[in-house]
Amino acid sequence: MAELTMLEAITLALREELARDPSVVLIGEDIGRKGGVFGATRGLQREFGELRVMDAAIAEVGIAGMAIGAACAGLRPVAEFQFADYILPAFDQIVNEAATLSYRSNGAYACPVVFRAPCGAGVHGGLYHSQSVETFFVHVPGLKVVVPSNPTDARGLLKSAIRDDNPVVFLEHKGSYRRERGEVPAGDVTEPLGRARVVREGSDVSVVTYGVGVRWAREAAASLEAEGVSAEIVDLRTVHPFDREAVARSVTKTSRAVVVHEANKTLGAGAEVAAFLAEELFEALDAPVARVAAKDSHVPYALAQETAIVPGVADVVAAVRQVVGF
Amino acid sequence: MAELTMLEAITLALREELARDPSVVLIGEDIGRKGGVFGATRGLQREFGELRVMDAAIAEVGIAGMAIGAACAGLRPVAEFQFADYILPAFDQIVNEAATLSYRSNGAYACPVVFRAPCGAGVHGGLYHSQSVETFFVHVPGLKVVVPSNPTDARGLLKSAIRDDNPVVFLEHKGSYRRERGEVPAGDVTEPLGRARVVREGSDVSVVTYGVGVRWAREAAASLEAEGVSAEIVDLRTVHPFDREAVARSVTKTSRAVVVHEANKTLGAGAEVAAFLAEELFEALDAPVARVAAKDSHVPYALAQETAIVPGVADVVAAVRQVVGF
Amino acid sequence: MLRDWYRTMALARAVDELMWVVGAQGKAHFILTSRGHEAAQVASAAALRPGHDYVFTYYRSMAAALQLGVTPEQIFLSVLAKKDDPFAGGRQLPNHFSIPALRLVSGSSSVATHLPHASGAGWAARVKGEDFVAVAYFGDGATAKGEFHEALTFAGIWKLPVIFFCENNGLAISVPVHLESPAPIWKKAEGYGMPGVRVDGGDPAAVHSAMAAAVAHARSGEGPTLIEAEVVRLVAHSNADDQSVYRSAAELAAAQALDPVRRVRESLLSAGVAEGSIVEWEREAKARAEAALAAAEAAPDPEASDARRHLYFGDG
Amino acid sequence: MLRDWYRTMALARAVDELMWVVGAQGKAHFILTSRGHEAAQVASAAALRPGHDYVFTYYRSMAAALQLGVTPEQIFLSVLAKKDDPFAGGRQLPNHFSIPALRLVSGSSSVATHLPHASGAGWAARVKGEDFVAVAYFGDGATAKGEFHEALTFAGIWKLPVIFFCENNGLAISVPVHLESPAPIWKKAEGYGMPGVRVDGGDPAAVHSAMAAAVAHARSGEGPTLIEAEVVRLVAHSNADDQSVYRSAAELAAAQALDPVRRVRESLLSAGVAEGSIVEWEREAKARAEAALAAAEAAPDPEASDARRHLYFGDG
Ligand SMILES: Cc1ncc(C[n+]2csc(CCOP(=O)(O)OP(=O)(O)O)c2C)c(N)n1
Ligand SMILES: Cc1ncc(C[n+]2csc(CCOP(=O)(O)OP(=O)(O)O)c2C)c(N)n1
Ligand SMILES: [Mg+2]
Ligand SMILES: [Mg+2]
Repeated sequence: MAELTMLEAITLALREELARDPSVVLIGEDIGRKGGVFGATRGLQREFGELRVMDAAIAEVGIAGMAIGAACAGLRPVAEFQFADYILPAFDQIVNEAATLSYRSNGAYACPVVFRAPCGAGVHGGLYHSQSVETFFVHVPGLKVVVPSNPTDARGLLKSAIRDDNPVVFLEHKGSYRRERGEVPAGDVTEPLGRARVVREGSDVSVVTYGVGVRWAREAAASLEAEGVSAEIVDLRTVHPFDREAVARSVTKTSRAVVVHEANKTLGAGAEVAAFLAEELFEALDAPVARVAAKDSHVPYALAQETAIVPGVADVVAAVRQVVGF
Repeated sequence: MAELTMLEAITLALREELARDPSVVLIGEDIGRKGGVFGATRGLQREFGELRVMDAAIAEVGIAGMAIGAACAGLRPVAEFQFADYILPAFDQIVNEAATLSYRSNGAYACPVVFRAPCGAGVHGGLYHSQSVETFFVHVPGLKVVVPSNPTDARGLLKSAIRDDNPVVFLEHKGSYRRERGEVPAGDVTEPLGRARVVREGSDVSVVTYGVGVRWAREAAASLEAEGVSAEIVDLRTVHPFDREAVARSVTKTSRAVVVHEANKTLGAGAEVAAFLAEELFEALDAPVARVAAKDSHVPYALAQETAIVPGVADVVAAVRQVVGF
Repeated sequence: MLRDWYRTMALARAVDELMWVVGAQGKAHFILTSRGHEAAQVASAAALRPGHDYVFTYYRSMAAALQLGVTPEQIFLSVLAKKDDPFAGGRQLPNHFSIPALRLVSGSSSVATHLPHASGAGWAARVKGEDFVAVAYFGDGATAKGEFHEALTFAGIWKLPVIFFCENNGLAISVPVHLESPAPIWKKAEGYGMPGVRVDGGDPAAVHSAMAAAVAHARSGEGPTLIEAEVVRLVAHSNADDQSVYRSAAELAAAQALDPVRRVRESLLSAGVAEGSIVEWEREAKARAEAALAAAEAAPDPEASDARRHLYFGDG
Repeated sequence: MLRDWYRTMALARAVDELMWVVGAQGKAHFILTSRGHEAAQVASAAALRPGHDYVFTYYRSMAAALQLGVTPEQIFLSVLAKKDDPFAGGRQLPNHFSIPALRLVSGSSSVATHLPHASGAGWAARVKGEDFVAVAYFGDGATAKGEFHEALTFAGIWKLPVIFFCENNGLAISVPVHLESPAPIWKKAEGYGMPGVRVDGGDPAAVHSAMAAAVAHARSGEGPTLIEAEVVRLVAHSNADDQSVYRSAAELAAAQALDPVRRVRESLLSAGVAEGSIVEWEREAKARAEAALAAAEAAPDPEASDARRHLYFGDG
């Protein structure tokens, strides 16, 4: 099939699932006539109608609640939050309502809802168009959190998320929307939730990451290669529950680990990976687990300051050097 | 001064600050005529009037927002959420509004608001009267998170939180309200935010904890003493930003660490402590960092099941034995 | 019809009174009650098609649940947090009604969070082209929450088949309704472009006709309705609450004077129903409640080993 | 009075047009606009006491900000995210107005979250026994959010001195107002027990008298008011938006026909003001905007080393 950007792959996944299953519906602000502020839903309202691709009022609690209630009545809604920063008003609905439905009904009710949101910085959007919010959902039992790093995964994981009977928070790095392009397989191909993928084999250090961090890791690994450092890259893909076996397998092999994400460091998702390694792989580790993350700050608008807060390739290279040189 | 329960110490702190500073106000559901569902504000509306001790409508977003706006106009509000489980509707106001105000106004506006809530399980309240929510706030720059373990700290820390110019999430374990009693010093005594306290000296292992975990740690340490194991207990008191120096000092001394809290394990506050130790004290550690926490679940109502999810003294003892025996 | 309703109300009252006894005995930890709301709940639920219409109840909806087909046995299994509690397997507080076959949807304990869920179910009806309606039951205090606003906003914009049924008992735990809403609740409807109706919640006939009209309106595609039923709370908010702190004896007496069970009983008498048969129905109700409790007490408790079951749907 | 308002409107328009040029040149990344809202903003802000009343603006409030005492220099410092941007030191998107001396309170970029803040400031006025009022400016789309409901609920219950000023331009980015609110916005006021007023946002005199009445009402302790000003959005939502996708040429032409700057200009002419002086004011406005831009361009950028400053108040 043709080469697609990650954004096009997401639109494709939504169109395919809408066409495949009449119970799939979309709801979100500006997703209809405008096709979404990033264009992820472009053309879908014309194709599937305004009831199945609903232009929502600015009411995130209601958007999440409508999706949850519709799921209780047999639909499989995909709710789009215009920016991950604006998923926070719906936090209570996602955490106290969606995440608990199966458990509190003793398994009688499923909650097949996908909560999609563009996340991440690097597009110069300031405090409210740059956030990484995965931590808030990774702590919550009953939720799944997915962050794709490339078009094939974005399409395959989104299709799986829509078909999953559990609430899934699906975070798409807006910086990857057009930058990430690649061949997307023909046919109804899905990618499994909960499975990491080793996107680069290596022997000296395991770089555990997801989303935009995968690109940083790839670029870092390429330049480290020149220094004779062989880095293995584990793309978690599903950040919660994450693939502990895959991470353990890689770190057992390399005995060194660097955890990379764009979210703030303190209690970022990397803290769980590092704590897991410190707890379960203590003897396998030949060096401290390093974390590459944002510098515990809100993301400022001014370019020089944004750059000072958000990590990148150079930080990954530095962390790997430090861990390998330990 | 007389011996007080933790609940009485909190009421005392609120009364003292209301009397001391006319800009201090309280807002919350049932805090006036009823004096709060746990009685933390009993008598205060009669003493200070219904404008300064406001019985709020059931509107947590509005309660948090009213407090933030009042702070912008010169008040020092203390907002009570009836249960920590019900602070989640206000998550956006606390994270996107309160936590960012100083930063986004370039230091021009302070946000002196305390967000109080009774947290924790063990009172047989089911999914919505048992939650530990600290993780959600520990990941957020600009917020402070305080969890007292005893009456003296509860009073002293709450007074400091009210006088602090930053938003403070103040979580009170409802199981400690009446169980924890102790002498509270006379006079206007405060306790500093951001400082941990070694509540028990020991040489073999550092138990890093806060809130109700401190009681579990004390009881565990007492029985471990009999086995010849000397446990040091570090009460973080302020969970965010936490006292890294104090934790490092203790673990450097004991070279073993067990992190204890009631919150769920995955990305609980203990994950950051463990990751910090794995990163910064790698060489000092003689054993893996163990975590004692809830078993990644919602808290069920049925007693047998609640007990199966929430940790306790026995879990701390087991974790210490394992770490010391490593 | 009024006779059947009365029998359900009497059953709800008998179960309710027994619940408090069980609570006082320490056999149940948490007690929630519908006492004073029975007429409004039974007569409104009687206008629905059980198993066809989606119903989102709240912790006070026990009488509505009985009318919709929930049994006293099931209620006591939840009160005692038993393994076979059909609503939650003992995970939830009592009276969080959930039975898929009745399209009774599990609710959390959070006030008003289920209102947008009802709007979502209404959306599903329109997407599927089916004629079920969705109903949300909630209290006066719930009307202050953003969820109330956003739920009615979506329902009003898209003319969704939803009935928002507010049981106004004048209190949110201790907070009086004038500190919860700055205006009469039924008047909020106009701001959402939907009909708003206020009825005497102690008058089953009035409640039923208001609800039947709203259901017909919704089923025929004309959109949502907000109904405010004026009811009384005859006891404390829950067994954890001491209402004497904030409610005067006079207030309580005034509420007692409006006890819907007694009011309906009197109208039956004045309608010529023989007191003997009423007393017989009441005896039956009590007997049924006691038998239900006995059955539930004999049932097994949940197993600790199942504590994490169903965290994810279909995981066991 | 109308003359002064027109001069401020012309200044706002000049700054606005220059902002878009700067954006097109790539010197500024993000452009937000008040074009079409100027009359409503200037005439309403003119009814306030700057530095005494608390004002919670939104990203479209540039004309109101100018009326309240913000300067074009300050605006361009924020547009260019300069170190001396008085609102945010370059941390925030442009036009997030914040100046303590003017009691202009920093806002986030989230829709409607500042409405409860205005209610909170109104609460502070009552606690302190001072006679300042609080104003929240927001759009039609903001009225769907729970914050709108909870803010008006608290203000209504406690009769807080707050004015909720809604600038209804018929759009929330691409979503038309009939998909944002099921009823006319001003009609929502009754559900909160407060007066609701609708005014022609292109008629400064009408806006000013409505606002002056609301301010007097609030200052004298009679409580809040909801004002809906009908305005037009003359350009795209922001420079990131392509409105041609969802807005027809006819729609745009209809909006242009209601351009408040031209409307006020015409009424000045018909009131006998010499065109020459109007042209002179417009020239001054352009010159002032250009001088402000030049000054801002010469100003220093924020330092990377300050990126984490003020995360906590008073930390440096
Ligand atoms: C979001 C939220 N906040 C607070 C509570 C605590 N709470 C439980 S019931 C209740 C009062 C509800 O009053 P109302 O809606 O009038 O219902 P009623 O009990 O009077 O029928 C409160 C405040 C809650 N359950 N959820
Ligand atoms: C909570 C939240 N959700 C979504 C957005 C994205 N957004 C920014 S402006 C806007 C439209 C606002 O429309 P309206 O309130 O009518 O104001 P207008 O721009 O038309 O003046 C949206 C959806 C946001 N900023 N905040
Ligand atoms: Mg009530
Ligand atoms: Mg608008």
